[in-house]
Amino acid sequence: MINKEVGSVADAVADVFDGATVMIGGFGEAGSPIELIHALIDQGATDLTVVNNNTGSGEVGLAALIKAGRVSKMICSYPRSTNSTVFPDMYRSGRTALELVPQGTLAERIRAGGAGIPAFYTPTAVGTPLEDGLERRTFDGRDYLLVHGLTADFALIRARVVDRHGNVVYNKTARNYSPVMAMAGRTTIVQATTVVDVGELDPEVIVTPGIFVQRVVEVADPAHESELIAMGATYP
Amino acid sequence: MINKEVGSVADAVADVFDGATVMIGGFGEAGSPIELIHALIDQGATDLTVVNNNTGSGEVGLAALIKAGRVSKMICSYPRSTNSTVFPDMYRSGRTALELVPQGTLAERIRAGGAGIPAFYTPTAVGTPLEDGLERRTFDGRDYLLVHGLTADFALIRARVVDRHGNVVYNKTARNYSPVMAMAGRTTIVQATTVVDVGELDPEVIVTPGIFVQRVVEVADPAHESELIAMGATYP
Amino acid sequence: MSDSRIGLTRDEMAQRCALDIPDGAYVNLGIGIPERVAAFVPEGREVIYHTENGLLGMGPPPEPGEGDPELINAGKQQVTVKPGAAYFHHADSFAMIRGGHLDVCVLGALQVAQSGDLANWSTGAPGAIPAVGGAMDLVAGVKTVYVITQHTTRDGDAKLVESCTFPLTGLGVVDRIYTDLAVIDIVDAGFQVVELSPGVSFEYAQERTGAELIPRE
Amino acid sequence: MSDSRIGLTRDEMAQRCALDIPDGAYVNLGIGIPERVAAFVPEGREVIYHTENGLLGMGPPPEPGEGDPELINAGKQQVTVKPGAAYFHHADSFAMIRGGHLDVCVLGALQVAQSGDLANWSTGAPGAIPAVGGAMDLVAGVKTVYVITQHTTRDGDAKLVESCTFPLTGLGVVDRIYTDLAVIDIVDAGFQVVELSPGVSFEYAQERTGAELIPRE
Repeated sequence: MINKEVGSVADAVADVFDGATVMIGGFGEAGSPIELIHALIDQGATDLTVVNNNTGSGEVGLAALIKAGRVSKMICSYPRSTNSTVFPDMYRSGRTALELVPQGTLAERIRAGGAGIPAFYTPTAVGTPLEDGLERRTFDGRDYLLVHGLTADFALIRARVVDRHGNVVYNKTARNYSPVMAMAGRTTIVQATTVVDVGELDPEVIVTPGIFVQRVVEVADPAHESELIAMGATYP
Repeated sequence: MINKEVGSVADAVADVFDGATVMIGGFGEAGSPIELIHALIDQGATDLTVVNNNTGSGEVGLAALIKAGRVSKMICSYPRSTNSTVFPDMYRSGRTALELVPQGTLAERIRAGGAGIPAFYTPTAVGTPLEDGLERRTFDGRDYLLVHGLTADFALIRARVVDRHGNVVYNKTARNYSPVMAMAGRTTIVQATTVVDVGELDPEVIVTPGIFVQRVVEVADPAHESELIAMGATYP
Repeated sequence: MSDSRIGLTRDEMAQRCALDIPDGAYVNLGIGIPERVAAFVPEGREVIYHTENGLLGMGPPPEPGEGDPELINAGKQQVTVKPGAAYFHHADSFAMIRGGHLDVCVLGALQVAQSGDLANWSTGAPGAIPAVGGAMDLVAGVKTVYVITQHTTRDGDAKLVESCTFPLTGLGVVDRIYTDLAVIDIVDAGFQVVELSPGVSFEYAQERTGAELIPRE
Repeated sequence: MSDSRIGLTRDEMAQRCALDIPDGAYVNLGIGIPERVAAFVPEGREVIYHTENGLLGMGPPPEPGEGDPELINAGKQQVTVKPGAAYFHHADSFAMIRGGHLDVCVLGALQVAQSGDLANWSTGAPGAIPAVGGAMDLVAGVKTVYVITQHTTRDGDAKLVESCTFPLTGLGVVDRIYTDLAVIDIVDAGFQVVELSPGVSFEYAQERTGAELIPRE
């Protein structure tokens, strides 16, 4: 019987290794798998390359992971947010590097990685500083840039419901990057408010089929980043 | 008020022009928009380039469109099927050309076209006759081929339910190419068993958002190709 | 300079822009003044709002206490959904943008060049944390790109210029600019004045523009 | 030649292949003998079947009269779904294939070369309608590619050859071959015999193979 459920967030991230590339779902706090990130802080892996739209807020979740010195490189589109103070310090002091990618290019590079596409052309960023180092090519009279697919050793995802085969449904705009990160992660780990038996989800409404998911863990009452920050929480 | 519903399949395809590229959803009979295709036969547009996985069966639907001499070129992955006799004759007599594309490359080229990606690299077909004319390039020690996005002037789609904004849900494996063709069609036309009011579909379960759909038409009791063929039907 | 008493207010600029949003359009509004456009779309027009983080059919902010932290817009503010809304993932969201499916986007600007080049993501200041978000994708993909901006900076420097000195967001991408002083189209010859705000003379606008303005005929 | 009384039957070949399908695997089965593999997966193993046209969790054919013409497999035959199934569109389906997410596919063959090259989509006969389907995608993307085939053609010609004469499906893609006469791995040195079918000698298999077989140690 296929059962991808593990007993705890600690078990779920136990094998994340130093130097790993980790995609973390979420756009701001929506879809951010905070409990998995905190488990990763506890677990201790370091020298991580992290892919996320942002760099976290306050001193919980992704920001806490960066503050703990575990992230040697961020690949993201918008590292500057309200309440984002950790990353700027780490970036300016040279402890965390930054690869800045336009948001749509980032999402598509992740999908391409998951779909076995090593590279594709995009019109985004032609003629801008983010063209630097990229190959430009003309198709039908318009210029495009060659960008590469992104994959990751691990993807950490937060969802509303998952079954034990790993079939996932999300909540509203918390979906964002998670479906493509699930595709691009060699080991994709989903924390969900509810883990249900196989067969309880309608096959028509599953957003991420279980083939893209290796581990699921129930976090019945997940924290929201903004609420933690409002309470002045830090992690650990 | 946005209302994309038109009164009839004839109205829906009225402006298809000679020489147009038309994507037609469906894999075999599952998802084949037979009533829209028959309306297109009645409408008379000719010299069409048609994109579909197959070439139709019997002498109804896509096969009937080909038999009527309207299709100057097929872009497909599997033009040979049981009951597929029309296309072989048209192909051998030189009246319908063929661009043969591996199935996954075809689906991805259509998605790329809809997503504004002019070209991408794929490992599929390296070293085979279908590499002919394509550029080969090595990434990380593996060879890939450059293929181009596909768009269409029209996309014809069959669905289970659509609302008047054009939000679509499909039925089972009748989904197949339709979501990506809806993206790639400049004018995407959906026939659905039921057209519902805006707000009746759950935003979480919509497969094709209405932005990709320009016209919807209700066909309450659509035919199934295999049943028409079993009855010996032909069109017109 | 003391321009504060002539020209449009921020809301009036948004209101003027809203007049040009067609009925039935799929629209993406940037953070700041562009967001205000939604409040001014004329009665009788239905517009569907897209937000990059995976929603079509975005509605106004929720009533206090009724929001969902997992229902937000690209500015990470809580929003609501209208009937007919749909959720989708980030790659599909930018497929809509890059694939030319959105009719209009409205963005802010640091500088706009007479060629339509836009700079709106970075001043290039040393030590600043670069952050681009979806701006480059929007200008590369959306059919019509509108910019709403003050005509000059707070220091009185022109924001409509011959060529941008700030890092670019896109090349030749802007279609129309709404400022406190004027509505200006980008045409082959440069900045074409479409209309001047009440009380603003051509010369007044020209003095505050870093390139030649083309007068109305 | 009259090989009909020694070697495995078609079902026995499928049964032998099924022994190598691991528990929990995501598997795509080609049309023909490969489809039969599903019937023989050992008790206690759960396998999830993928079909290219947008379904994971494919089950057996429906009872007569209970099928849905819109629930079919890649061979366009009506199927059922098992608990845990999911539908998705064609581009996502081939993202699974191309992206290396499927563990095993089982395909038929016209020829397999000792390098692992596969020819299974066209004899290249003049006038034939070329049709490729998803075969090239499967061999390019699936982690492990198994082939089930008769060891020779009906005319007695070798199908396991030094190099394919038919148009290729993929270069160096096959991992293991199940024939009526033997199970053979593709290794760097060529065709490595893993096991011979009951009553089949190494020499007997070698005579019917178009390249050198490497004996078991």
